[in-house]
Amino acid sequence: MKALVFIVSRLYRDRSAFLGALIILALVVVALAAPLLVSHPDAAWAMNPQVRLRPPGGEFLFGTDRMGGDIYARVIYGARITLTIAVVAVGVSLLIGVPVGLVAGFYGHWLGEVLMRVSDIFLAVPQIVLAIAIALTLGPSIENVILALSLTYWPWFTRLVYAETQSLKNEVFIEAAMALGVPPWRIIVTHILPNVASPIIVRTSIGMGFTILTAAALGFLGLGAPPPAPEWGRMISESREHLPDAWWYALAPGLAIFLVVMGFNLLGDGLRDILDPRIRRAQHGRG
Amino acid sequence: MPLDERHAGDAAALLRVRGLARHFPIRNALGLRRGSVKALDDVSFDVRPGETLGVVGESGCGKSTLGKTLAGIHRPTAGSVLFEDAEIAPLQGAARRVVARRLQYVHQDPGASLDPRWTIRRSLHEPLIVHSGLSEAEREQRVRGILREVGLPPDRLDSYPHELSGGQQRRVGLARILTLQPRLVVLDEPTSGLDVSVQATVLKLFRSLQRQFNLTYIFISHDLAVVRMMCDRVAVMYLGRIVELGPTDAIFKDPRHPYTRSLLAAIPRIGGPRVTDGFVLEGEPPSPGKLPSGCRFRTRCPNAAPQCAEADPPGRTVAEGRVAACHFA
Amino acid sequence: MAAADILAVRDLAVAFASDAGLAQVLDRVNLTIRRGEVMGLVGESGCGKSTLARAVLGVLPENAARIGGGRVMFDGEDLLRIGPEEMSDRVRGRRITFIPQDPYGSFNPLFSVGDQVMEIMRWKSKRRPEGERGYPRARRAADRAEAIELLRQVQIPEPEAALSKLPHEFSGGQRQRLMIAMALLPQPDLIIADEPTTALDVTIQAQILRLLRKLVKGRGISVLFTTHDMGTAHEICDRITVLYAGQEMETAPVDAFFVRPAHQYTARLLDSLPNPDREIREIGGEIPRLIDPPQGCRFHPRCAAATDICRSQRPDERAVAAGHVVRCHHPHEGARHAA
Amino acid sequence: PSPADAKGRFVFANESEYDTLDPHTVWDVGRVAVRLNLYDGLMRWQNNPPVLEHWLAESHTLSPDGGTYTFKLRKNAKFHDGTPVTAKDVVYSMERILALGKGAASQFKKVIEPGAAKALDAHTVEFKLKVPTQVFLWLTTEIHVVNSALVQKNEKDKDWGQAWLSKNVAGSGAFKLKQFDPAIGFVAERFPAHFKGWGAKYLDEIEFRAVKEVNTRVLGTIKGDFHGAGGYMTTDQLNKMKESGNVNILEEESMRIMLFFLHNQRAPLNDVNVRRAINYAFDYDGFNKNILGGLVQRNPTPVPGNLWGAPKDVGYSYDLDKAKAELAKAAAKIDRPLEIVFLSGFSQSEQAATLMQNGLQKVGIQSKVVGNPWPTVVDKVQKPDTAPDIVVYWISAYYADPHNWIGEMYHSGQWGTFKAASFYKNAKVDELLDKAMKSTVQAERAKHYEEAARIVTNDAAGVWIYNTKWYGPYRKEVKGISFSPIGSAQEMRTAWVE
Amino acid sequence: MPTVAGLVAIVFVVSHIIPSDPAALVAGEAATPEQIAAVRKKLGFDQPMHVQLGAYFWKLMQGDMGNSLFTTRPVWDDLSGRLPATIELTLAAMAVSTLVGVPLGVVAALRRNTWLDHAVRVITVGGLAVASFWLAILLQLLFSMELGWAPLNARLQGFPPPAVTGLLTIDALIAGNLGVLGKALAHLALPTITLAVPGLATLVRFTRAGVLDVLQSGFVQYQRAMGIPWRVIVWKYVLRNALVSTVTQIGLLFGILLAGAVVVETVFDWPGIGNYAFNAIFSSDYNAIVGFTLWAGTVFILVNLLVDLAHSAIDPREARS
Ligand SMILES: Nc1ncnc2c1ncn2[C@@H]1O[C@H](COP(=O)(O)OP(=O)(O)OP(=O)(O)O)[C@@H](O)[C@H]1O
Ligand SMILES: Nc1ncnc2c1ncn2[C@@H]1O[C@H](COP(=O)(O)OP(=O)(O)OP(=O)(O)O)[C@@H](O)[C@H]1O
Ligand SMILES: [Mg+2]
Ligand SMILES: [Mg+2]
Repeated sequence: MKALVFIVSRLYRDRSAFLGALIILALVVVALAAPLLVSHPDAAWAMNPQVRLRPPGGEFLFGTDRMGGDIYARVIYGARITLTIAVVAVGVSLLIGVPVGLVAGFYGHWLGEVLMRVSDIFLAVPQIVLAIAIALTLGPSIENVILALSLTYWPWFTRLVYAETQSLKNEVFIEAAMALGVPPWRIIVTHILPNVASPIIVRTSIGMGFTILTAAALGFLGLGAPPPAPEWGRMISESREHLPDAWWYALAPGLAIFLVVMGFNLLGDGLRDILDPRIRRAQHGRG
Repeated sequence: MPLDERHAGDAAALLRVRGLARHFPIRNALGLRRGSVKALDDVSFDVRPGETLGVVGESGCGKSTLGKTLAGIHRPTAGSVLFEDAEIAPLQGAARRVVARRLQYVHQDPGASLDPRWTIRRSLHEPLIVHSGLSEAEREQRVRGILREVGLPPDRLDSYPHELSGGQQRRVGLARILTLQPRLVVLDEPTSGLDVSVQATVLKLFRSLQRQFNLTYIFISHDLAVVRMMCDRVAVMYLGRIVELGPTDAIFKDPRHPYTRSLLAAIPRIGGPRVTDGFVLEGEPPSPGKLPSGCRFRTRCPNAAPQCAEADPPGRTVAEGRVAACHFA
Repeated sequence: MAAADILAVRDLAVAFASDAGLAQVLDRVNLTIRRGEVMGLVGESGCGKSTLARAVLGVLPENAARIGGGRVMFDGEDLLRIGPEEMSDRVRGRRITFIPQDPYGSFNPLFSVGDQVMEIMRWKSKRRPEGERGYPRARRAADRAEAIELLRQVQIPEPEAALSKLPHEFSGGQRQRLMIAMALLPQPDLIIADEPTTALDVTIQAQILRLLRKLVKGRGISVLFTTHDMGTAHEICDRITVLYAGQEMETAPVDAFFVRPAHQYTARLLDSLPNPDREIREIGGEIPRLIDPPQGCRFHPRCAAATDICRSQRPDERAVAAGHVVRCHHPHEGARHAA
Repeated sequence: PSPADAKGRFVFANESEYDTLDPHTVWDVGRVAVRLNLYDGLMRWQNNPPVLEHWLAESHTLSPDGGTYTFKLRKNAKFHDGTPVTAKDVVYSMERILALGKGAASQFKKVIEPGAAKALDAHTVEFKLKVPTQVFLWLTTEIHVVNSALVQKNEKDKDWGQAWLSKNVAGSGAFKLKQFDPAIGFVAERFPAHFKGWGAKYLDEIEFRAVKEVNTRVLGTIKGDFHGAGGYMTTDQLNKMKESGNVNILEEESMRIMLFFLHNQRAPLNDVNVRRAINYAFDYDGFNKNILGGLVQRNPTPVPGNLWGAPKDVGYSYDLDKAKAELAKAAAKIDRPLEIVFLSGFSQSEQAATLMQNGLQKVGIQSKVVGNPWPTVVDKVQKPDTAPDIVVYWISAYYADPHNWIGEMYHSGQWGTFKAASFYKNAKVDELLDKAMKSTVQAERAKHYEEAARIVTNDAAGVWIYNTKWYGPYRKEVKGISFSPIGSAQEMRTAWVE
Repeated sequence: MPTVAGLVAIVFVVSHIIPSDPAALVAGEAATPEQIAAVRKKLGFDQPMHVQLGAYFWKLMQGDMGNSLFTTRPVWDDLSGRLPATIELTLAAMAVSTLVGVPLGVVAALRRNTWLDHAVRVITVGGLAVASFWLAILLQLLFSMELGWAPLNARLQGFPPPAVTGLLTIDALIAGNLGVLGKALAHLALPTITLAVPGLATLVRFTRAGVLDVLQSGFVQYQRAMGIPWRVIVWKYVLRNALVSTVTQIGLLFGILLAGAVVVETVFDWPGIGNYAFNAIFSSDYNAIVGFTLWAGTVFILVNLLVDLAHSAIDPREARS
């Protein structure tokens, strides 16, 4: 609790991190309140070929798409998809990556070696390439995008947690706990995990942004949520055929991606400054 | 016939260390083993109940390695450690952790041994949770008692380590270990980095706690003045070896090993003439990864003779209760 | 400032701004160094030794430090009135050089020792004409020869080869010798040495202290030597000033300092040194916070002899013997007897 | 200076890559320029409506039992290296097609076996078919004759010269290869000795380039980087080119129909009322007129409207009430979301699928849209178990006979190919289609096909959307373009630049 | 190398469970099920996965990556033919990121908390947040469609100068063909910018942080205390130290760029291996997918070896140990 108050108050002081937090808050609000923000519940899915490719203004705030769908409504509902993908994919990555990193980093024997080798393999190839392969293997759907992103993102957490755990392992207070006879699992859970929490939180925030970008790229390449899902990346991809005349087509979804990713990055940066143990340690000094 | 130190010893010893060694592998860029650092090499000594055994030596000579190996943080490469008449060197895992209760290691900066994210209370409860079946209330009572002993007000229980001063952190660190009521405590450079005035306070605390809890100390330090004041006996280490061991007074008055002599000569003596105007030990210790042949000290030794390059002198009893590892001691 | 003094710090006040407020790190500090003497500046951690040293060098952190007044008279000139460019060009490294505390971190690990030594010679050599930009070959050769000679004097084995080595190929003691050589190369009037032996072992420390003392004495260079180790101060200094919480307490010749301390604080400090012949004596209490320091004499909350005047008024300088000055309302008994 | 500036040089921006030059391993529109310009077949489709003309063959005869075709070759045809085109080259080419098993081979294999082609003399070839069928004659357009001596010289490990022919040409076509890069395209120069001879005006050099991005093709054609551009274009894009004043848009009836295949064997789509309901639920005008801007022609039956054999006055229109009425009549219950598959990467197919979903939604049928790449679709539609409920794509003109469409799509003997993804089975239709194939009289055949098409349409075996109109943007200075639905006007022999 | 082998194994397995049938593709559009089955047998697709994998490794060791099922040519040829395009694009992007990013990072660190620093920060935060495909479209809209300054996409219209290095710009220079050089550069411009933006942002951040870090270090303090001119300290000493971590970052950057290439090459229709990989994936072209991954992995590892070399050029400690 104390930590939370601390974070919030520090965030408030860091203008750009605060902006990031606001953007993300806005995203969450938009996602939750989507039905309240559009004229009727089906607005994001309705198709009226008669009014296709209308420029912004009047009835359609952001214009209409190639099927006559309301881009405004679609962008609003797209927030739900984006948020779901980001939260679930990063969440699953956390659930895989953190324990693996903890175990590999703390025990460090052959099991750790093997686990790290496996994650190295995942890191050796660009995430999007593997994600494309997996998404394609499983077929395009939101669930599969999430799965593809989770399967390819967890090594990032593993790497991070592994490195942090390894250096924490040499910290005096961990050594001291070992010397006190505290069992390893207890050390991992009560000492190491809370102490790697900060970098994990930072990574999570940045990872959200990164995941949203990758998910959008998959959508753009036609591997994301199938139509007519109002997925931002897909909307941008659709727009390409209609450029330059329908210049507005890609504008709103692109800006949405940009803002949201920026929000997560700003927040992540801010949290890094606030939570980074090095910075904190320097602030508190030796005594 | 010289007495073989390996098999003799004090029958009443609390801790009996024989031929203890700890080597660290040196790896090259590919992670392949290239050699090893003999941080601790064939070390033998006894610790009697209730005494304070000082361990001195230059940086990197293996003092901390000795302490950590005894405390089970490092696994010994070779040798035996009898603690309370039980062999603990080969123990591992849970069996070793049981011993931890009675044989504790205090890091150079006990403040650093506190998890920065935990309140003092939580840190103090932890060893009791692990080692005792006490209820929360009983633990709290024990913790408060100990806290009083180390001279900290109980309102500090809800603080975080960074909210305490260095001296206070050390007190908490000690309190944490004392909750387990250990017999033997290894104090690794317990005053380094402290100002003299704080150092005095801390040393005083060690003394009173020793009396109070009937503790036995292994007191590691590079500060000879402190060792002289605190310890009953002193072991002088050089490059992983104990080169001289004996009662403090005897060693300080009449050092037998040339290294001990040089070391003592280098300590400034306040109020007297400048020691540096007199004798100064030349050169620097070689790397523990590349030990010289024969006696390890011969590269800097003022008395080095050809035989020193050939044979590594074993520890010999040179006087009542005194051992030195020098051909000429 | 007497002609015999190379440096005279007068009423120097420095504060540091931090999140918690303004820390009064130096409170109207006075310090004098005579030509050719080694002046020790001792005191506990955080009392402001490094701050004072940095203030003299003019390298206080620009964003945090505020100079609240006073003068730093160096050879008749107030260094606080000299602009940063000129200070860097004309004074620092030329007339006042520096030996850092940490010989490991003070070398750039990526450049050879020779590069770093010659960088100093390039800009700070006595042979360099005012404002010269390039580095003519002739001067370089002469400078190099001089550097090698000095390395030999600080007992670096094979000095020529040493120049092409990287810092990490030297031991800590050797690096500190190199630092000493680098401080001597520009033939300065004053060397500021900030705890130059704390990172070293006793035997190495003894070597370094002896070497440093020999070299500066031979050249008549003054040294401001900060340390928190009384033994070290005893070894190297001619005179000692003790600092407590940003106030200087006492200045005395080295023998008088250890034998007849006049200030309550000095006496208590020396008492707390480990001594096998008697019980441990502590000072009691804690060092005050500098953000909200005690009024008057900053030592008064821990001083047994403190009276009301100590709580309200900072004592003036009071000479108890020749060259022995104390700032205490109730100087120590022993000192008074001796005086 | 733009590459198109040179007189007598024609640059075409193709939508897909020329990743191979081998005429026997592909059978598609994307790489048709290679086959039509660098190679010659025994026969060739010309004009619109397409007519099968003799090409390397001078004439042909069919044995009375309809099982043996004998082709007489022209004597004046020469390969690019000057050697004459002979019967053994034809035999080699036939064997090669069958051996490689790619491109049109799957069709050939249904009618002819390896070793069935014989050179009777230097200029006479005989093909003995497995079964008497006319399909073979239509397929002879794909027997692109390669210079057998040259290819054999470049064979490696008995690969029929595959590696070599993918990058080189051993043909007799009107143009001779000059330069080729699989990632870029090819350049070919006029082959003066081509057997067809040349008119007064002709092109000296042709360049076919892969320019995948439609906007680049549009802008490049306007600017004059290209003389012509391929691929589907929207009304906006066509208009823009027209408005530039530099480009003519040629307009032709084509024979590529788009349809939804409904899985006739799987519940609830095995219920004719459900299938009819689906037919009523698609907004044909919205799609054809609004989304495609009227660039296509409504085609309500499984035969292209501009081909003989297509019935008139049948088919469905967008009518949600009728759809609901049909659903009410249906015996089957729709208790699961239907799967609508489109071809990923093809936005028209995607839009059709979403519009279908939208319509179904309105009549209360739940569905989900899934994109699959073409190979996946081909794989899935082979078996009734894996075939999707609904899938949308095109059936192009591989040859201009109703058999290409209704014959291969709705005869139950055709199950297992991508054209028969509906798994439709109707004994009457099978019988009619068989009769049509046996007959050689077009009027009679037309009657059978019409009747079959009526039944299939009435059974709502699929949802037929449109027949493509072909729009060819060409620079105004380009003349003499000749169009055939099979080949999309990429045969450049008759064209010139003014 | 074990990493590459593991990588190949993973991708091999993943790509081989794609539920579409490449045999169908190979057999042709109108193939019968029997024909497809025959093709499947011929290509070994009927074997268990580990047998296929073993066979693949066996052939790989003989330098054979198999044939692309789609283009029918050896995957090796396909990839090596397209690699120069990717290399040219990635190198260009890397050059832009480095040449712009590093100085920008240094300046931002030196002018910390000034308007310049803030401006740079906005650029970097934005650069990391923008989706490359969207940026590509914006650039195309503005520079190609609106202003007509740069071509919309592709590597070059028409045929390239005779290949020496395979890098069009260099080849054009060698051939002395300035016209082609100009065109090649024009085509290169937009994809390069698109690809460079995130890398540039990353480099700026790292350089800035690195320089700030080094400025704190003891040797900078020491040199300042010794009165060495500030410009000498910064541009000679600090920069080199900051570059040590930046160089690692440049190595990692290559991975980012390679990943970006899949998308950017697709958007700009750049005939490189990223584009090839994308098409291969869409046509379930196993050998091509695995081949690409192998190449990408190997190139990535090679680049990191190069980075290590660069490291020892900057950091002499490495060279001597
Ligand atoms: N975990 C380890 N891995 C490898 N080498 C080690 C390890 N711990 C210590 N060493 C090496 O063993 C030798 C002895 O180290 P140790 O820490 O015991 O010395 P020390 O006497 O405590 O020195 P100090 O006074 O500096 O604390 C040193 O050379 C050190 O580098
Ligand atoms: N850059 C800074 N910003 C804020 N406070 C500072 C800064 N530098 C030093 N201080 C504070 O000024 C006080 C004096 O510091 P200084 O480094 O001068 O002490 P010192 O006597 O050299 O101590 P030590 O023996 O630990 O080196 C300390 O309380 C320290 O926290
Ligand atoms: Mg130690
Ligand atoms: Mg200091």
